[in-house]
Amino acid sequence: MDMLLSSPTLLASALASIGGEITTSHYIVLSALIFGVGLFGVITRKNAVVILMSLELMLNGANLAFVAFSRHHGNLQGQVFVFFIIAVAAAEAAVALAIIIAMNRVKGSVNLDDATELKG
Amino acid sequence: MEPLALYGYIILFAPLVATALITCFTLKHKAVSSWIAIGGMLVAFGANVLAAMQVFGADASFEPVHEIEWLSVGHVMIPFGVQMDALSVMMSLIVTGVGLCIFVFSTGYMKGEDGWSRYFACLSLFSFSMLGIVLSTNLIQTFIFWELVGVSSYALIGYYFHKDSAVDAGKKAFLTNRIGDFGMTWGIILLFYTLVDTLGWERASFSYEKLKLLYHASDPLIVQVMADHSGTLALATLLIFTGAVAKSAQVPLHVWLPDAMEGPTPVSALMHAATMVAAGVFLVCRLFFMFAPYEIALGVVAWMGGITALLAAGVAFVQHDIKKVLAYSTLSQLGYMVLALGMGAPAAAMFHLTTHAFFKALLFLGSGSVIYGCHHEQDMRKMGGLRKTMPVTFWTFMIGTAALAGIAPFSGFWSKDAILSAASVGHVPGAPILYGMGVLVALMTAAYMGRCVILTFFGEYRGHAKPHESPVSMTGPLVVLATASVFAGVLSIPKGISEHGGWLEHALVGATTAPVWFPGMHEEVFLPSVAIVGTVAALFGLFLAYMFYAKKAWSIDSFVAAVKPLHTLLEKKYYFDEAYLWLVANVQQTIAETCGFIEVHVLRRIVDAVAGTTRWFGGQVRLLLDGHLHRYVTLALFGAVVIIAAVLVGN
Amino acid sequence: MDPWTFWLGGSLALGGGLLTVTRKNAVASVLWLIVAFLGMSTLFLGMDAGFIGVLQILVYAGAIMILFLFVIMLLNLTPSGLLRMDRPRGTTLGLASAAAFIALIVAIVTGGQQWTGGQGGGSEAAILERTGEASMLEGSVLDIADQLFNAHLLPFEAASVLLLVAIVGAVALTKRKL
Amino acid sequence: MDLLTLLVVVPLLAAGVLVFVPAKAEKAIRWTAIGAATITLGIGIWFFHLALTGGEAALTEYTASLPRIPWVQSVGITWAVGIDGMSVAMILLNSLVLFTACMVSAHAIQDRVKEYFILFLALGAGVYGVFIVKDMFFMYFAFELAVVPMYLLIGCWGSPKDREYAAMKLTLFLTAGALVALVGILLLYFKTWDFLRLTDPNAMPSFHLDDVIAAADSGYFSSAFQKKTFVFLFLGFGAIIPMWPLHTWSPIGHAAAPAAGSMMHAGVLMKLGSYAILRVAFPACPEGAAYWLPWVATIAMANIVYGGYVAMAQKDVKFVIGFSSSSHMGYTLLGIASVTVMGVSGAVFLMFAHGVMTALTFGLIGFFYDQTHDRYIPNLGGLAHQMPFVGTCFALATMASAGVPGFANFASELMVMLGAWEAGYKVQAVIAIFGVVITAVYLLRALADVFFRARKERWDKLKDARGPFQRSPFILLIVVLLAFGMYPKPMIDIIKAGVEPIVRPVRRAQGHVVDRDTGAVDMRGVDSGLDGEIDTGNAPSERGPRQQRRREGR
Amino acid sequence: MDKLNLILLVPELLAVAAGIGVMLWDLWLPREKKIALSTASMVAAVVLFLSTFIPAVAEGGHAMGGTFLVDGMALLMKRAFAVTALFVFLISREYVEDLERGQGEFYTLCLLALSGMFLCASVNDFMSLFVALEVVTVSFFVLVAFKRRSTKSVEAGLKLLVIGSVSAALLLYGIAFVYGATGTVFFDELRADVVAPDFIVSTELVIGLFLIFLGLGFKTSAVPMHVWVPDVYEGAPTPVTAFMSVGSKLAGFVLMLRVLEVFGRSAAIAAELTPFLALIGALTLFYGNLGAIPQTNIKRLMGYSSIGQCGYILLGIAAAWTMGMSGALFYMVSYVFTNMLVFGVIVYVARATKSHDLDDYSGLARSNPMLCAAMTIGLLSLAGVPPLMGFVGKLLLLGSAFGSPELHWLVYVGLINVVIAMYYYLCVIKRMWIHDARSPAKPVAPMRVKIALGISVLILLAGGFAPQILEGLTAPAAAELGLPSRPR
Repeated sequence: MDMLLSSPTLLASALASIGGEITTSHYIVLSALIFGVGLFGVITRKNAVVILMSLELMLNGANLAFVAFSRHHGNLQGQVFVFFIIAVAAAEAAVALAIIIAMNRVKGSVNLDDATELKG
Repeated sequence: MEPLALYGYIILFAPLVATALITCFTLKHKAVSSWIAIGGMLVAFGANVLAAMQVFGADASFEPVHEIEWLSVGHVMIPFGVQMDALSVMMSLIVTGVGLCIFVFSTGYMKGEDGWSRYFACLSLFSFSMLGIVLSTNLIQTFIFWELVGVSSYALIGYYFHKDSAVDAGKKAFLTNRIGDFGMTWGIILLFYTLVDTLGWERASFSYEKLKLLYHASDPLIVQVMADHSGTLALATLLIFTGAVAKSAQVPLHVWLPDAMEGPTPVSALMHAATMVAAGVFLVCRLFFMFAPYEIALGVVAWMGGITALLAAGVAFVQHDIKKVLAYSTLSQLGYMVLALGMGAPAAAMFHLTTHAFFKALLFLGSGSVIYGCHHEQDMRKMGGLRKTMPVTFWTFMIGTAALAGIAPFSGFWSKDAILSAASVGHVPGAPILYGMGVLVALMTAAYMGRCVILTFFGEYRGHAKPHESPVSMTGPLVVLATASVFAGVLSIPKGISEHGGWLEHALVGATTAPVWFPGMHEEVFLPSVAIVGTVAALFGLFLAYMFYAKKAWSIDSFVAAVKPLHTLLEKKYYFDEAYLWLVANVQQTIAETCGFIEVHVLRRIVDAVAGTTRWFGGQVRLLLDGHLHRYVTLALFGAVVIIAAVLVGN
Repeated sequence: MDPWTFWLGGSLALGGGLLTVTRKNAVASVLWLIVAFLGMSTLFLGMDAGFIGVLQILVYAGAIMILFLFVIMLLNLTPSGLLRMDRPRGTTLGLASAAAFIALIVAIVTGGQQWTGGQGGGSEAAILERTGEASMLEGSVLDIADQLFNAHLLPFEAASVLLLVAIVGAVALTKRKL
Repeated sequence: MDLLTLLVVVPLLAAGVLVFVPAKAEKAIRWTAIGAATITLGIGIWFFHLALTGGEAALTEYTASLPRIPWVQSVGITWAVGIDGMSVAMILLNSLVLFTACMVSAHAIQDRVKEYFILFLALGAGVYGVFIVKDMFFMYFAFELAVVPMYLLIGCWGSPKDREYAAMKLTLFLTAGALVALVGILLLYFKTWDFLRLTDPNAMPSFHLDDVIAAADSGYFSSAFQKKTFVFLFLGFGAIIPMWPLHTWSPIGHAAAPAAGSMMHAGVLMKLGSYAILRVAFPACPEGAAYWLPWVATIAMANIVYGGYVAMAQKDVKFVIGFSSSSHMGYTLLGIASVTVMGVSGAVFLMFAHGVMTALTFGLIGFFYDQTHDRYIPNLGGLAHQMPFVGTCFALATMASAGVPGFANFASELMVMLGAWEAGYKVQAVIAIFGVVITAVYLLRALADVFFRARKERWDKLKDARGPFQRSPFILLIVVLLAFGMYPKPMIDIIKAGVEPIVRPVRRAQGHVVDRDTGAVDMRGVDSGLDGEIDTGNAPSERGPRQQRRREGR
Repeated sequence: MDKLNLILLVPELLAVAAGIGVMLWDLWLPREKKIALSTASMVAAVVLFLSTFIPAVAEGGHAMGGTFLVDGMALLMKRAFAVTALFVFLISREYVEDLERGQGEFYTLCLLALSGMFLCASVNDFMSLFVALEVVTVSFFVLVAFKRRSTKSVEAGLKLLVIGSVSAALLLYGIAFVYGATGTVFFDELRADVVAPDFIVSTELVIGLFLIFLGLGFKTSAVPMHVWVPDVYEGAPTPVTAFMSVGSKLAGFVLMLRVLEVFGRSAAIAAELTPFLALIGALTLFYGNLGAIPQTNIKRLMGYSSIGQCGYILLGIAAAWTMGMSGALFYMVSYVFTNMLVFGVIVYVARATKSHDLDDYSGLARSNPMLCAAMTIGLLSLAGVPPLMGFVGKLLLLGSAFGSPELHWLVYVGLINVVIAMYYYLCVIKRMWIHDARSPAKPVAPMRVKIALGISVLILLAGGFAPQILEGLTAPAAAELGLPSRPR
């Protein structure tokens, strides 16, 4: 837990090393930040489309991590993985947008606040 | 199996077979049922006579005990069998003989009643239970039949089950006896395991014969052990005596007996004369060897008897129900017997028990006849002058009264004299006081019986329906019992009067003797002074009754007014019922209600609260998902991080 | 690794992302997201993952985002609806969750393995044996194709099924008459 | 297939057949059920006869002739059945109660007959299962098999007022109890596996009781382990007995159930707990038992006295009997806690006697309740006028319950008291004796207020039990009670032979001398006794060695 | 290693082919004859089931250069998936018939989802794992929202989509870390690596695995990724709920087992994973079973129940030894029949009553006792009551967890939850059997469904009375997984 608590300082120290050598860790932290931004979007936005975009951001965070590790290990598996992630994201996006359109049709809105019929 | 044991089993089981036959086959056939019951009793009586001839016969070489294993676990063996010694044969003779009379009487008395077959079945069962106590070979078997007597009495007292009073009386009898049984069970177990602890498995036993051997043992070490544990053993003995207290209706567990009059009169007769109440006295006789060594035990017994005799006699004065008068007289006489036991004179007690059986059965059946003749009227104030309309009943009743009052030469005189003699020389603490009480009771007995007879048979008829004499099926037994009441005294005319006297005592010596070292064992002698005092007391009592009720020389009302508090006390029967009622209604019911409250409002609440809490949590968990997707995502992600962090920290 | 691509790409990606999730107008969000993707692409290129970098622009920025734009136009939301929709809520929750996750990752990265070189966890011998020469590999199309059609043929084929599912699904969900 | 397995198979098979009988063929359904019950009754009697003639040896031989059929091999579940004196009594009990309950329901149940008998037979099969299996898995299995049908039996055919609550409570309580016991079973299971691996490193685990007992006998189970495991087993099975204060499911369950349901519930279901304690917990955790049983004896007091007093406060006749059951089970507990052959045999015999008695009682209550639809005592009264037969039977049942001699209950309660005293639980024994007085108070009150007193016209339409079909179940049960009450020796001989090996390890754990060859348990070590002591000149007034040893043992 | 060995992929290929075939045939068929698609799908499901018995397939082995693995578990689960699909087709026939459009698409998606599940059972590297999982997930995005005119259906689809994507991101992040820690995504290599003596269990590997399990937990509805379950179960078309509650869930579990099998070989990793899985399991148990109590909608109730059931399997997974694996497999197979049985009834009751309100089940036993009996048996099996299949599975799982002393607390949690679960299942049973009927609706099931339900009941009973039959399949499959054969 103290590891978690001390992470802001660690983050600060990582940022302080701007201009220095960029390690895989930098990329991982960056990917976490991107992931976190996406997560923030998913949670705070009401517009379903924007939420989808935030999700894409989260996936991109993972992508970054893969590529960083791929580079780190010097093999291409990570890159190939990203290829698949992009493919999956595309497929997902297609279906997701379809669902959003369907939602707009039945509810006249893509506001997630209108999608609270199911609860409990 | 030798014939004697066979007789024993026949005596024991004949009434049971009758019960079974009636219950299974002849519930709808009244006449057949009664004949089966009487037949069963007759068989038992016949076998009994045969057994008596052998036991009391000249060549008394027989094996008195026959047992089979009833239950055996480990070292504990509970036998079942018959013990055919003088005491039990004597007693069973009374039970079957008097019982037979009462059975026959019942066929007349119960005419037209519903549940005739049920009545005879229960009567037979009752006889079976009583015979079981009498013939029992061991404590557990005695206890079994002890309880069965309670149960069958419950059935008989509650015979008129549509009457609340009868039902409640039955319940009361059963429960009071249960309290006694509680003590008795405790006593038996305590006794047995005390013996086991001190003498080992081999010697401890429930069997009377084996126990007697222990108590009579001359082995100094056993004597030493028994002496060392005398406190526990005396306690056990007294606990067993509790059973006798309840069954023989000694104060303070006597309350059921007067209420038991709710049953049909023949039942009262059977219960009061030969069975049930006699069981307690019989038990103490049977176990006398256990009481004898402990003065404290004997003292308690004696005092309990004396007090009962006195208290009950007092209440008998203020009763108006003819059966209640007799009931309290029974209590009083039982007190007498117990007094005799406490004084170390079991033979005298048995003697009185025998004579009492005859004359009390006679009196009860006589009262039954009176009640029957008066169209089921029991209040003496509504009787009077019956001697003309019911001559046979009157004369037999008179004989019974004379015997009860202790007028020579009726049987009651001899037995009462034996008891008073024993009391006069007794060793227990306060024996002289007890002797005085005995004499006083003799006086009172004569007085209240005089009152009863005068109110019932003399003067003018005060009732409405026309009285009539009873049929021969009822008067016949009366005559038989009257004869017995007159002559039963010969069983044990004291040696001082007759060369052949003391037969009963002699016969019972084997069964009831105390251990050899017992100092208080009383050799029965005829004490003229005692006889004179007793007779004078009885005559004075009759005189008082005559003056108050027949001649009305002295006003009963003014006398009552003079002793108002005492009268009230007697009318309220010393407030025993009230006290018990208070206990039951307040203490016991409060405990019950409290437990009921705990059950419903605490335990069930707790269980329901557990369920309720679970449900509440369920409701809360459900609220987590409120339909808003962003909360879901938060829950998922935040949850994920927290779980991971928790695991990491945990590791 | 080249720090400049990292800083440039990283700030583009992060800044674009942040703007994406905070813009009130969905169209603006899309555009900022494209910026973010460009930043990602920069990062990939900086890590010698040229193919992925290109793919990022082509597929993500090019195809997917255009699709998003289409949809947004298609939805034809009224301004009032948009206004109602674009008041963010649960900001605290969002921040907390995001912060918690980031903190977790950062804690691992900084507390555990630094990945400054050498190997991570795992069995070093095994990893060395597998990587060996491969560490020289670059993300060229040829290499990736080799991987895709040899070692990773199964997911590749599976991805085709996935795309079929997506096509059928999208059609089933949106086409007015079938 | 051996006869024991048939006991389970026959009712299940009958239930399976009933599924395919059209629901309208009610007569056929009833007769199928009764037929199955009769077959099992026959088997039950056959085993009783076997035990009667051949003694424990015949039972052991029979058990030895049965194969262990592997069921789930990798987990070590085997279908292994066996029988000893204790199970003979219980099987006979179940076969009697099942048969009579079937007879009673045959005319009492008119609604959804098919469903009823399917569930009923499943229940019966489950109970048989518990009594015959020697595999802990199947013991749990069979128990749950019995519990769940009970839910529907109470729920669908019970009295409408409280059946939902009662059924749910009963099911959840019994399930929870069984699960707690399951923890104990699993503890034993894994420990036994460890033990088995000592000899053969590749040994498979085993749920078989013989293996568990072998491990226990070898002393492999540490004292702490036994103490812990015993708590689980005892609490779990104790809730089924039901032990105070885990009893609250029981009275209301009795009250809400239909007549036959109450018969099975009170008659046999409640016996499963004490049976399982004796069957599993005693041999497997003797030291645990020795450690905890003094507490159990004290809890038994709570059962007896508290149950009795609560029964006294009840106004609903089924609740009276329900609480009386939990009071009576206190005697069972006390007998078990005594760990003497006397006390434990008494407890088992009491289980038998109480089962028969209470089945009788509930059958009778059900009989009049089906007509009055009222169980509130003040509303009833004088029913003996309208139903003399039922009244007589009820009076007899009441007497049996009150522990009147001549009925089997008396002998068993006496044995429990003797056993408790023998074990040194003197205070408890005295309280138990006093409990008989309490019992009499409320039972007689109930009897009097329901069946006696003035005739009430509103009940004039009630019909008495008529004809052999309606009467025979009651008569059968009464005859059994009387027969075993008047001459208990044969049954007790059977039971004690089965109980001795169960008691022996616990006695040993308590530090008592046990004669291994004869199986005789020397409870006090005094019996070689007096002479020896006298010869050596020891003062015989000294406290017997028993007390000393017990003091050391604690 | 390099061999394609395509014969092993026959079931998957056939599934895809069937999906495409149905889609194409749909184009030709006139509207009134579309019902033939249902029949075709059933036939396809049967064929797929049988195809797993092709000797070459049944023999097992590697394919696709080692990224595809057919072992006992894979075979068993594929059969389970095929049976599930068959059930879904059986009970969805009427539902699909009522659709105004998209019948062909429904079956196509189902079959493609099925192919994804097949793949899940056989994946042998992380990439295939991810893609196969997404095939299933994306299919269900569509299927859940398939009733596109229904607000509930679409809302459910959206919720599933968002949570699903978030969890996919988590999964990816986890995989990335594992890849970062080990440098490979191939299970075969990982299997060899983790038991290597110099293998270091780094934090990022552990966290990566945690994230992977969380991501998979989305499919298996494990806390905390379960949040979608009740809503989606309620909103989705009932046959889809049925399919999802079994197929999708078991796909997640088979992947969990696979990952555990790969990494659990190392005692050090297992020691890290066990507390995590145990904690998740306990939370899942409590969440599902407590949340189910106040439910009034049968599908929602089944959703929570589904969460609860997941907790039990997690018990076995947390125990991470052969018995737990065997128990999990046993439980999963029994879950197929149990849940399909229950949903079969739900579908036809809902057709009669037009709602999924629990109160509609009141008095059902009077109008259709057989259907009710089937439902009761299904629910009791879920509750884990003997003599039903669910009980044996539950016992194996609890027993396996009980093997390690540090998991005893988890078993206690499991046992408490058995009681809680018993309560709400009994509440449903109570309504059916004890309460009086509220609506006059008389549900009827068509003959084919009756037969299917009857067979399920028989299987549940057989699985209870003779568990050795199924256990004879799961135990070797579990033993093959290479986890220790004794509790840790």
